[in-house]
Amino acid sequence: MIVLSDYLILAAILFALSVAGIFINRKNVLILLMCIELMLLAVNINFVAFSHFLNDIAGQVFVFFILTVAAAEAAIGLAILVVLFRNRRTINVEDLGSLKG
Amino acid sequence: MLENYLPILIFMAVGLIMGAVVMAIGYLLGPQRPDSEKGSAYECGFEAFEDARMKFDVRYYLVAILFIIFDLEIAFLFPWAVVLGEIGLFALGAMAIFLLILVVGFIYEWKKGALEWE
Amino acid sequence: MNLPGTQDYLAALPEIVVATLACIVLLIDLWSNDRERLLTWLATQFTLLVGIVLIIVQLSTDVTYAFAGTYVKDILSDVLKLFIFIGAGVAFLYMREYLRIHNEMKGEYFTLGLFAVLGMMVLASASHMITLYLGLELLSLSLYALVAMRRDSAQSAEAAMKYFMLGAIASGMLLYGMSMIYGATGSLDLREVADAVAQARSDDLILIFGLVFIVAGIAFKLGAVPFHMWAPDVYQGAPTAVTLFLATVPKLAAFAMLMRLLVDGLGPLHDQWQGMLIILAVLSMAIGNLVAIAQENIRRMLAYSTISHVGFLLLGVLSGTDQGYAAALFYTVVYMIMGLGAFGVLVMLGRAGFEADRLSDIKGLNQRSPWLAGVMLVMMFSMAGVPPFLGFWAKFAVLQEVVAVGLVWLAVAAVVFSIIGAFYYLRIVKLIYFDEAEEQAPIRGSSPMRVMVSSNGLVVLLFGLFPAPLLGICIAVFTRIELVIG
Amino acid sequence: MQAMLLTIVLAPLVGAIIAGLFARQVGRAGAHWATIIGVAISAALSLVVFKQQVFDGAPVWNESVYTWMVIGGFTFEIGFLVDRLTAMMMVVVTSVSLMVHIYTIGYMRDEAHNWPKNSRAGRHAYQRFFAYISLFTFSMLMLVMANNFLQLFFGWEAVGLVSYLLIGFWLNRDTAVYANLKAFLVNRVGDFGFLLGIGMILFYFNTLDYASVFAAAERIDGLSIALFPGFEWSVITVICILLFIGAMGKSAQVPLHVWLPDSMEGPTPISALIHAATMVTAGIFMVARMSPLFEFSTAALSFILVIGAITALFMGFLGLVQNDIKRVVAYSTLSQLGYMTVALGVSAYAAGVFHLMTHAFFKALLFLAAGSVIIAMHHEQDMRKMGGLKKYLPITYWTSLIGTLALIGAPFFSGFFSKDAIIMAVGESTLSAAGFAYIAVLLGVFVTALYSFRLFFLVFHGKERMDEQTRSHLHESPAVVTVPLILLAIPSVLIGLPLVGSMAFGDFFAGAITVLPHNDVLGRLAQEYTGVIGMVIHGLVTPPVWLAAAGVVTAWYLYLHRPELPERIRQRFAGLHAFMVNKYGFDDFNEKVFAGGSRRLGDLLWRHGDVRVIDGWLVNGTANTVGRLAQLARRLQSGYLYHYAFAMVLGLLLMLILFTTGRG
Repeated sequence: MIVLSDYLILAAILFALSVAGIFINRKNVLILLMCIELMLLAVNINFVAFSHFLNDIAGQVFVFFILTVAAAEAAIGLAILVVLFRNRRTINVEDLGSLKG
Repeated sequence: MLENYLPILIFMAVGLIMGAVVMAIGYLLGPQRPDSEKGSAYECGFEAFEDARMKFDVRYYLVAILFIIFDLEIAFLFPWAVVLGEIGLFALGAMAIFLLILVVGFIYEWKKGALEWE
Repeated sequence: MNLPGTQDYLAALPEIVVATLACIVLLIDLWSNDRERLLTWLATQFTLLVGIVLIIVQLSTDVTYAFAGTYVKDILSDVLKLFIFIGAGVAFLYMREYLRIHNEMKGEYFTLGLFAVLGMMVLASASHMITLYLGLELLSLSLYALVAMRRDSAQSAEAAMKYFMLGAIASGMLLYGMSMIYGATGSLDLREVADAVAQARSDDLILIFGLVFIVAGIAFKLGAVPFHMWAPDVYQGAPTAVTLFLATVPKLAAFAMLMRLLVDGLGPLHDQWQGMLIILAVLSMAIGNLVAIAQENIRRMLAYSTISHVGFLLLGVLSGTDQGYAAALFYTVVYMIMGLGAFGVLVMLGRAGFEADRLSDIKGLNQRSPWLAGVMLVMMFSMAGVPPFLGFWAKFAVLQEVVAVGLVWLAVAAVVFSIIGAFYYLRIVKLIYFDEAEEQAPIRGSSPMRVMVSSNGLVVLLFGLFPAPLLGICIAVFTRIELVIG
Repeated sequence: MQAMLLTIVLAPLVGAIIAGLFARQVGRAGAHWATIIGVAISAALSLVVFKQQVFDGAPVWNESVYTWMVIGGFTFEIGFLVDRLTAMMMVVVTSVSLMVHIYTIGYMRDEAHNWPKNSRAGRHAYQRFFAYISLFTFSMLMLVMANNFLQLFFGWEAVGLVSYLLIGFWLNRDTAVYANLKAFLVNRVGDFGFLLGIGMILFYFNTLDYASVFAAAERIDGLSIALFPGFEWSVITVICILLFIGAMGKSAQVPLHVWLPDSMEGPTPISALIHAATMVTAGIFMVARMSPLFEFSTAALSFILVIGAITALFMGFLGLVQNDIKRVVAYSTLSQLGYMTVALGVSAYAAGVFHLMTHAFFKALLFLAAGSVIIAMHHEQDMRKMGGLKKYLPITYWTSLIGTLALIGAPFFSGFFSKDAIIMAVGESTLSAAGFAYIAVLLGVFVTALYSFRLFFLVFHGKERMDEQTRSHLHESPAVVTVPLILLAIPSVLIGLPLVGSMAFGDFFAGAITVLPHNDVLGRLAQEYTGVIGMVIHGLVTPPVWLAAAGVVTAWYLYLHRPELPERIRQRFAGLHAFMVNKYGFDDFNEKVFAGGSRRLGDLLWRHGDVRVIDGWLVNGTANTVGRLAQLARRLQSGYLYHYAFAMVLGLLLMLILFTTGRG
């Protein structure tokens, strides 16, 4: 039998992976976008698991919203990425350092 | 608690073994006499025109972005359809408003020329 | 099945109307050929005006829950929305001036701004985590887009990218925290959460785990150290028109988020989140004031100054008393007014294709325009907390509440940091008054702009002399005293 | 009464508004007339108030004029408390201010040459100046007439602001800008303490009204507060010391004194009005006003006494080595402020305030006289380039002499009575630090006389060391300058005679100043007080007068009789040759031990103590450290996304660890 904590651990691992991916990856901004998606999916697993074990549908409703908002977020992210690429000719994370101090 | 995962482990192991076995058989039984023609990329009988890792036109992204949004908003239609019978007219109105807002967005991108390729 | 009734729609009427009008503004802008976008702008301001009227008509101290408890209309939400409308109205005026000076007029600045306002309204009225999240994202997404609006600028693209990435991480953290709270309490409705938390053991690990993540999410929105790093880059990278909007009004929304989540929802965990907010507040005041000193760019400096102000704002909230919340609200409103004024002056200094945001650009301002210099002086003194300007009262009110709950050392630290901070504000004053101007171009500006910047300065001065009405409103919000307008 | 008090306060404000906002319309003459009339009205009415309080026995007036706001049970009001202390301060402030206004007409007559051509800052500078000093008068009146701490604080900050504006008045001079920044920063340190003190009062007394706070002072006595875990402090001591830190900033007590000498970059009338007569004494006034609080804290009083004694003596030394005429007077002001502070420390508030009053007159006189010299010398301030001015500036000469005699405490002059009262009070005190303080103030008398007459002789007597062109243009200053000098000279001589009996030893301030019986040194002295003549006779048999005389003689010997001596001593490191050339080995010894020794000590203190330790480490050092820290912290903002994300995660983890471990 798979218990609640298993889901939570899986979600936590995914969440940690995505966070690590964000600051370990220094090359491609696209990968950062993927990491963010992963992070939201980890949260979704949490919500679905809780929703299931609590017998409460609200958590799954939240997941719907998170999914759609994530799509919108990804869209904005991609749009910014395109703008960035047009201006900089690169989407290397390490080249994003002109604003600092 | 880990024993719960035993079936998955077995499943994965079987999958791996199957893949490995098939590849191994092909490797062992087939003749191996490579030459330059055999080693080259195969493209409908033509020479390859360009590098397979070509860059996407940035406009693909634009279309993809637009697609994602409209695609995922549809996700709300499924649960709505399930309970439409119970809620009735109110649900119909609510979805109409939701779609209306989407249409406003659609009008916006159309008018802005985002849907035109050139 | 309980379907929403008239009651619910009435309670959410401002949001419904603003949403509808925002869509209409979007369409109007599509078909208008006006290069100046006057119609779009007027429609935007009209929307805000309608919002103000709707709020005032329905102003009351009653608490109404609507849409199955996902939405609340109380005096806090009403007052917050009023200030949001006013702040946004002023910001849009400055924005228009900026866009005209720089020849970058686009209707999207205003429509996106309106959607951001809508997001803030939803945040202010959220009593359910889903509502809160949706409001937050509507606000954030609009802001990301606003920052990236200048499409030919590498700087704004970089700023937008950073803002977006970090913002997405922050909302991921917030969501993760929410999922934990949901798991621990079994509900997403903040009222039910509060009830469940009150009964739970206060050392429930999952609760505290979730709380930490939620605090991190809020801290990002506020720009509190160590979740502040987007602020300087975004303030500097975005067009000044966007910076002035995103640096000021959304702080009210962030305050709303703080109140809704931590106080309404997780109030019983006050002992825990007080500790976290103390850490954030001290770090913010320290880093903000310190690093601001080393800045050469005024917008960057103002970003760090904002960070330090956020530290002060947190002081009021962490006291955990109604007076403390009132002081924090007061501080937020005061900060918004000061921020708008300071950025307004910066907008007036700019020319087409030239952002006047280096310290040297402001040198000798007094010789170029004594009136503008005076406004900037008022803003800087007020931000530094010099009496009798408005900023002094904000600091005073907050410190008083911190002392009242016995955190004397925190108050002392706050005062020390604000003294360090006084240095860089004074440096601006020195540059304005005691240095020779490098730039000699005369300062123009449309008359509405001049009137607005001047009144902004006057407000800081006059409310500084008579802070009672403004402070009174903030106190009334939390003590539920019947509010008399007029 | 209310209308009259309001008029007193508002008349200068109206003048300031007219001169400041309508500079172009009213022109130069309009500006000075508007402000002078405003201040004259206030001065005249102040005299009426003084007469009512002192001679007609009017009751103390303590009422709120206007309720500003009510927040959470606290009422913030604007109100006036008028008793004899206030009335006296009002007269001093308005009359000195009036003299300075008149004098300024002459001083600023040709200020235009101080500005670069067509400088925008220089436009309407004349009007601006008058607006500032009138605004100052308004603020100072608000400060002294306040009946609550909030208004006191308002006045306190407002005078600071105007002082800041005026020190930097010549904003095209770098030194002036530096000086005003320094003044502002140092004063912020003081104000910080002051504000904390007021905050504590609000916290413990729940009111900011003087009367209510004083009435409740006894109740607070005995409460304690743990500032740091394990260290219990009496609440009242903490409050008093915090308030006094405010006074240290404003009244330039060691170590917060560094701004005052530099403030001499401002125009001379300002030095007279703000940095000698009135604003710098605000701290003294405040402590006297708060006497019902300070009386309950022996610790705070001892602290005040020590700070005051150090200031009185060591700042005097520094006056010996300065060559800038205004700086000498500035150090003398510091030293005299030290005397007043000492008086406060031994609970002789009345004597302190009495000295404040006499000092206001004679120090304003000295400053204005110095200004007159400066005008005559075409804005040359170096005393080494003066000398022999007596015959060119007769009025300035005689008025300076009067001021100097009053300063050193020559019998019958006003300074004699006030200073002697302080010294006697210190001698009578039983505080443990009183012994040190007594020695300091006695020595201070000698030093005061030495530097005062050094200045006097260098400027007015001896060889004429100025260049030919300056000499040919030397002439007495115009009437707008000399009349204020004469008008100020009169009280400098006479004001002590009628007032010493009642003010220092009598019950002039009864009700306004509270002294607990066991601290009442003046009360004990009063029993021996036998009138003015008695006091003079008593003075003649006690050291102070003779020390002062010794100082004068030393100065005469060094700077008139043998003017080459100080120069030689300075140039040569003693040595056999010097000893031979200098036939007076004994004199040489004298010179070295008394004048040279103290001079070198002063020099040492100035160069090492003042410049290096306080300016270098405390003021600039702090600024440098903060700047370096800022640069360091700035590096954290590397510009890279992954660092930012890492910082967020780090913050999150930190909070997680802090708040979840040890609980679950």
